Amino acid sequence: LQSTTSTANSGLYDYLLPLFEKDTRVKVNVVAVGTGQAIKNAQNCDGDVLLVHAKAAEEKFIAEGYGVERFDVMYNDFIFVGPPGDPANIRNLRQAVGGLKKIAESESIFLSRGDNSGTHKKELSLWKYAGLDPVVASGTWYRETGSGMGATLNVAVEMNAYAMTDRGTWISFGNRQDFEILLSGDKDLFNQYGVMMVNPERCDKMNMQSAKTFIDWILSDKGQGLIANYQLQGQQLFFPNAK
Amino acid sequence: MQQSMRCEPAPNILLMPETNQNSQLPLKVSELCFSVAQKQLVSDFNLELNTQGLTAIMGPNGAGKSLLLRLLHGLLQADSGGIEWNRQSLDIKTRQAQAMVFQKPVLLRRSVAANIDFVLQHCQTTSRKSRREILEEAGLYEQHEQPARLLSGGEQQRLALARALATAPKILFLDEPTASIDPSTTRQIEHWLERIRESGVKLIMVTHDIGQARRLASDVVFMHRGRLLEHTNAKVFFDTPKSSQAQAYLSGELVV
Amino acid sequence: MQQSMRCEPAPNILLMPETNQNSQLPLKVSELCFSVAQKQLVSDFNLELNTQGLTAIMGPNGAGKSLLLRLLHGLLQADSGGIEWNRQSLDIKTRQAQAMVFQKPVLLRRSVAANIDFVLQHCQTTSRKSRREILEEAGLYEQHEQPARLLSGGEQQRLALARALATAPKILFLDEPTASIDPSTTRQIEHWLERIRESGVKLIMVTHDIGQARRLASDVVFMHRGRLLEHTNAKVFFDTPKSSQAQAYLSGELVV
Amino acid sequence: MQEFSSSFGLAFNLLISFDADLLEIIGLSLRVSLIAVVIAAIIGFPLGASIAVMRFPGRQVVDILLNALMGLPPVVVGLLVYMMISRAGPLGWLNILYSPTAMIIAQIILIVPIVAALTRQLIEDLHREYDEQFRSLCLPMSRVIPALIWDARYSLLTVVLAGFGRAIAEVGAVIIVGGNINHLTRMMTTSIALETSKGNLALALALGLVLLLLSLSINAAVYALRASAKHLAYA
Amino acid sequence: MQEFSSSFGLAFNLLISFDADLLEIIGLSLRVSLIAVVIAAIIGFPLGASIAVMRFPGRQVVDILLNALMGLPPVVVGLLVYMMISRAGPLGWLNILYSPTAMIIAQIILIVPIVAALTRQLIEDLHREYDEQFRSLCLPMSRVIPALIWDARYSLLTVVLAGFGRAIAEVGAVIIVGGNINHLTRMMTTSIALETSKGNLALALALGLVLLLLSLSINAAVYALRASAKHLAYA
Ligand SMILES: Nc1ncnc2c1ncn2[C@@H]1O[C@H](COP(=O)(O)OP(=O)(O)OP(=O)(O)O)[C@@H](O)[C@H]1O
Ligand SMILES: Nc1ncnc2c1ncn2[C@@H]1O[C@H](COP(=O)(O)OP(=O)(O)OP(=O)(O)O)[C@@H](O)[C@H]1O
Ligand SMILES: [Mg+2]
Ligand SMILES: [Mg+2]
Repeated sequence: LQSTTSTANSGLYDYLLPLFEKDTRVKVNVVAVGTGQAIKNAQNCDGDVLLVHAKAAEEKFIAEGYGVERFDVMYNDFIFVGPPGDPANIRNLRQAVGGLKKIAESESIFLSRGDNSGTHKKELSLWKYAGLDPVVASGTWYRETGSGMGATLNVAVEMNAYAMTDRGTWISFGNRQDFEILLSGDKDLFNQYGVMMVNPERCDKMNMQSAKTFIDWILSDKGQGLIANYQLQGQQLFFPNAK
Repeated sequence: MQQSMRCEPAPNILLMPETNQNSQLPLKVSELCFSVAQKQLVSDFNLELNTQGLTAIMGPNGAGKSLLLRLLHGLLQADSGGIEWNRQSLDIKTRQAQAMVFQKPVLLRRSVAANIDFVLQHCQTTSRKSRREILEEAGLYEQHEQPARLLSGGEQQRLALARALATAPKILFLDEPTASIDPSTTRQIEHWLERIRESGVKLIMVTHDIGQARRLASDVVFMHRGRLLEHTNAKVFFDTPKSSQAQAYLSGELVV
Repeated sequence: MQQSMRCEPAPNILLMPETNQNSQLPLKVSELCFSVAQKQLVSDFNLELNTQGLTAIMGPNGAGKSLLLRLLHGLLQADSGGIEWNRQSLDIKTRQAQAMVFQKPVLLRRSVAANIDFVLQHCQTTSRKSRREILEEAGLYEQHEQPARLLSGGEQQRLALARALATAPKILFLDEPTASIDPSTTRQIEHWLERIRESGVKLIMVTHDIGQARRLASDVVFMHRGRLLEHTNAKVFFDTPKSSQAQAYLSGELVV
Repeated sequence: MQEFSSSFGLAFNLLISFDADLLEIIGLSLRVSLIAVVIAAIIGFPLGASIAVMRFPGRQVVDILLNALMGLPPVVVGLLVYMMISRAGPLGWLNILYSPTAMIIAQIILIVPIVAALTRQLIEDLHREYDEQFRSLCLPMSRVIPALIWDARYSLLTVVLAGFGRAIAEVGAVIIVGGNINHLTRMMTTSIALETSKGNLALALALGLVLLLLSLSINAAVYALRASAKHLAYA
Repeated sequence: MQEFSSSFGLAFNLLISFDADLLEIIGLSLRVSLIAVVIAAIIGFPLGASIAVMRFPGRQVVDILLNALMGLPPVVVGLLVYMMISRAGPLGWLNILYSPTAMIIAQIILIVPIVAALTRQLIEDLHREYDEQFRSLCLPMSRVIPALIWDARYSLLTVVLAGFGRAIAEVGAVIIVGGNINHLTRMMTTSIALETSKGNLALALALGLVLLLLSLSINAAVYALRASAKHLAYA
């Protein structure tokens, strides 16, 4: 299973997979890397199932024949975190785009992952939506860490800076210090995870049977129910939405 | 250098008392030059050796004696000039019939015994002498387990000599082999060398010990500042040296 | 070892022709033992030196002469027994007044000149002799830019000797200092040593050269297998050696 | 700073708890690094010694290349190995991606230049002394090289330890070819990286301390071995 | 495998395009690694030489520790430095986190043990020869140690190059304390890691090739320097 780091770091797999393995006697190995790398690895047939969150890239993956069929699995949402002092004053905003504008205006430090991950792509699309191009400010107030979510959050906390993260990572993140969720709930911040099997016609050595089993299981009522049940620190991390 | 050397069996001294023709001779050196960093260290050296027996190379410190040995043995590459052993250029086959005892013994970081084993292994025909015999002859059997580099100065020289002999060479270069050896062992080594010489091995020895050269040498090459000054019969050299430098050298005066 | 050494100015030979009392003497060695890995290399050694002049240490290879020098100089730690220089134990101050020329010269991987500079720098009072004078005396000025370790064997020994003298010691240990030096330079060095001796420096020299010992030594220590066999006046030793081993050694016979 | 002190406590707890997962991770780390370093020494010693000893055209270039390869970035090695053994790669049929074997291969590639370059230096220094004696004996290279390696053996131990240090601490290459899969290819370093990315800094540091303890014990063992062997026939 | 071949082309294009961003990244990589390695040599040479030369109780322990520290995991070093200089840390007031300075410090900590341990080995081998002569001259340590370092200087170059190799290839520590922030602390290795995580394997490999070329030229420069100096007074 080629997966994004955010789902792996949230502990979801540690919770789900033992149950899955008990049900089906299929053993799952998780390789957790950035979304881009995960897709690349899957293109090289180095995985049977892909579970990521970058809808456009996923659809491209299917369209180019690397994968078979994409299913929505679950979602959660992105949030903006920042220092309690909230220098750009985004705390009471409802709209992500508005928050970004304020951050840009006040030139408050904003940390971007800058690694073409699902989260990063989402962030860029929001900037675009806001009509801003933060990349020109790269290295000044707009800082691209080129790292995973956790590392980026570590930097943000240290720099007293804003960052956008998925809620799952934030809840399970161990180094939050005094940071708070400052902006959330906008429908623009919706974070959809998709699952798909790599194309068995391209990858002759793949375990098609196991891959099918896994996808069926996670989309089944049981799998979806378990996702809904997964909680960390009393909060639900992912919301199943398989159709 | 890839092919391994086969040593001839050690010349059995008792069975070969007569001088037999050495297949490596004559040695012919013509117009040999060697320099390092513009400094001419060996110049226009001409030499012909076809005598059996021991040739002594003498001359003051820094005359180029050690360099000459290393050139003759093929360890250094001359700038110009030729070296021929029995009309053959210095190729691997010629060199395999030679051995050299260096001025500073180079001992492996191993036990005394392992230093001997190292050359014995290399000789594919089983040499007639065993490691034990060799070490006993050199008076080092008692110390065979000791690290070779912790031997005393004289013991190290003896080991180096014994090791060179174990390869049963036809030509043996000796660079001041008894410099730090005590008088009685020196005598003993001289007797060894005489026997080896009689078995047909050609000896080319550098020494500063005039008495030793008198006792052993059949001819003397006298060098000075990288040049050959004299090459004559030993008796002639010691009784009537021609060059003033050789006269000074022999009388213990300062050679300029 | 942290404190730096101050060398006394080199004794000016011309101004001090008379023998003056050496402040480091007498040397008293009592019941000295030294062993490595259960092997007794120096045993029950008792020695008293209060003579000025040159003491020769003689004995066959492996007798323990070099070990003895290193023990006296404080480079090795004895297992038991005592060494006292002028009733002082071997402390840093005593050692600073000593120098040693090793059997194998240890030269720095630098030029000849830099090897001399290295010890000159170390002496804080400007020694009366400059680097150039020292090298000229050793006959090495011509080669002062050459890497020291590419000198010929005899040149290396000369450099090591010159370097030791540059520290202007009161006690000078010499371990076969002329072993690979040509006859005339040997003579020259012997004259040096005589002059140094006359300026009040105590010389303790190991040599296998009986003629040299006869010429220079005022007393002789004869060792055999780590033990002191004789310590007498030089003339007495060479004319009427008592122990059979010394007799054999001097006559060039095999010493067992 | 409280992470700092708490990680010591954590490390201690980790160690005394004998956690099965931790032991598994430690075991894999040791196994992979030790195998890699042994193979790297088997390749690197003769390679380095050969370059030190042989005179051939282009030797200088090889020498420079070898030194430069000490700066081979682990991620690049990881990528190269990945491309070779990925199912799409030429060696895909071996089916070793995301296995300890793949990690060992990546580490070998990473360590061989280090071992070889340092060996070259040590052997070259020794060979300066032995060269003429060996040439005088007309020894073939097949005897010169083992003899030099043997005589430099105690010094070469430090070279091996440098290689081992690199291997045991390495994360960039093994995470790409190993995938950091729990219970399969998770090593100490990849765990540390994982915990760091989760923000569990104290735990990450604690794991680091455990790892350091591990290489400390390996080094102590090697040192004891060397000390007990050294006074035999060596100077 | 098409990545493999395309990355050569890419590397070439990168090089001839003289891309400003790339030059910036290369410059930072070189600056950080060279400064780190110079400082590490200034610390590591005397440190390693002292341990080689001095006899003090506990020397063996120091020796083992030094060898073990060659296996210091970069991530751990990164974390340690991070905790020290983070706002909450004792050195937080320095305000150097996520700056090149922080990366240099992390690399120094990483390289000093390597330089010192290898120096110890080389100097110990040399000192075996010089020891008695130096003791005979009653030299203080303050002269013995520089003399040994000077006489071993050509061999020590390889040690420095090993340290440089480690520094230039290192990613784990610098990404933690530097943050891989574009135009601020992005280096070659962190870019490679980034492109890898983006799945741009060919580009990552191309950057790796450029990095290798970089260390190749540094090594060639050092080699030329050494060759030109070596025939002066050395044997
Ligand atoms: N590689 C070198 N570079 C420069 N000079 C050298 C080199 N090798 C030797 N020499 C010089 O060449 C001269 C001759 O050296 P060689 O070792 O042949 O002397 P030698 O006759 O053997 O003297 P000795 O009796 O002292 O052993 C010496 O002056 C020495 O300094
Ligand atoms: N570290 C050591 N371990 C074991 N044996 C040693 C050690 N050092 C010296 N020996 C032995 O002690 C004996 C005396 O050595 P030493 O060097 O004092 O001899 P020497 O009298 O100077 O002989 P030479 O005239 O050959 O120089 C020798 O047999 C030598 O092998
Ligand atoms: Mg010579
Ligand atoms: Mg001796």
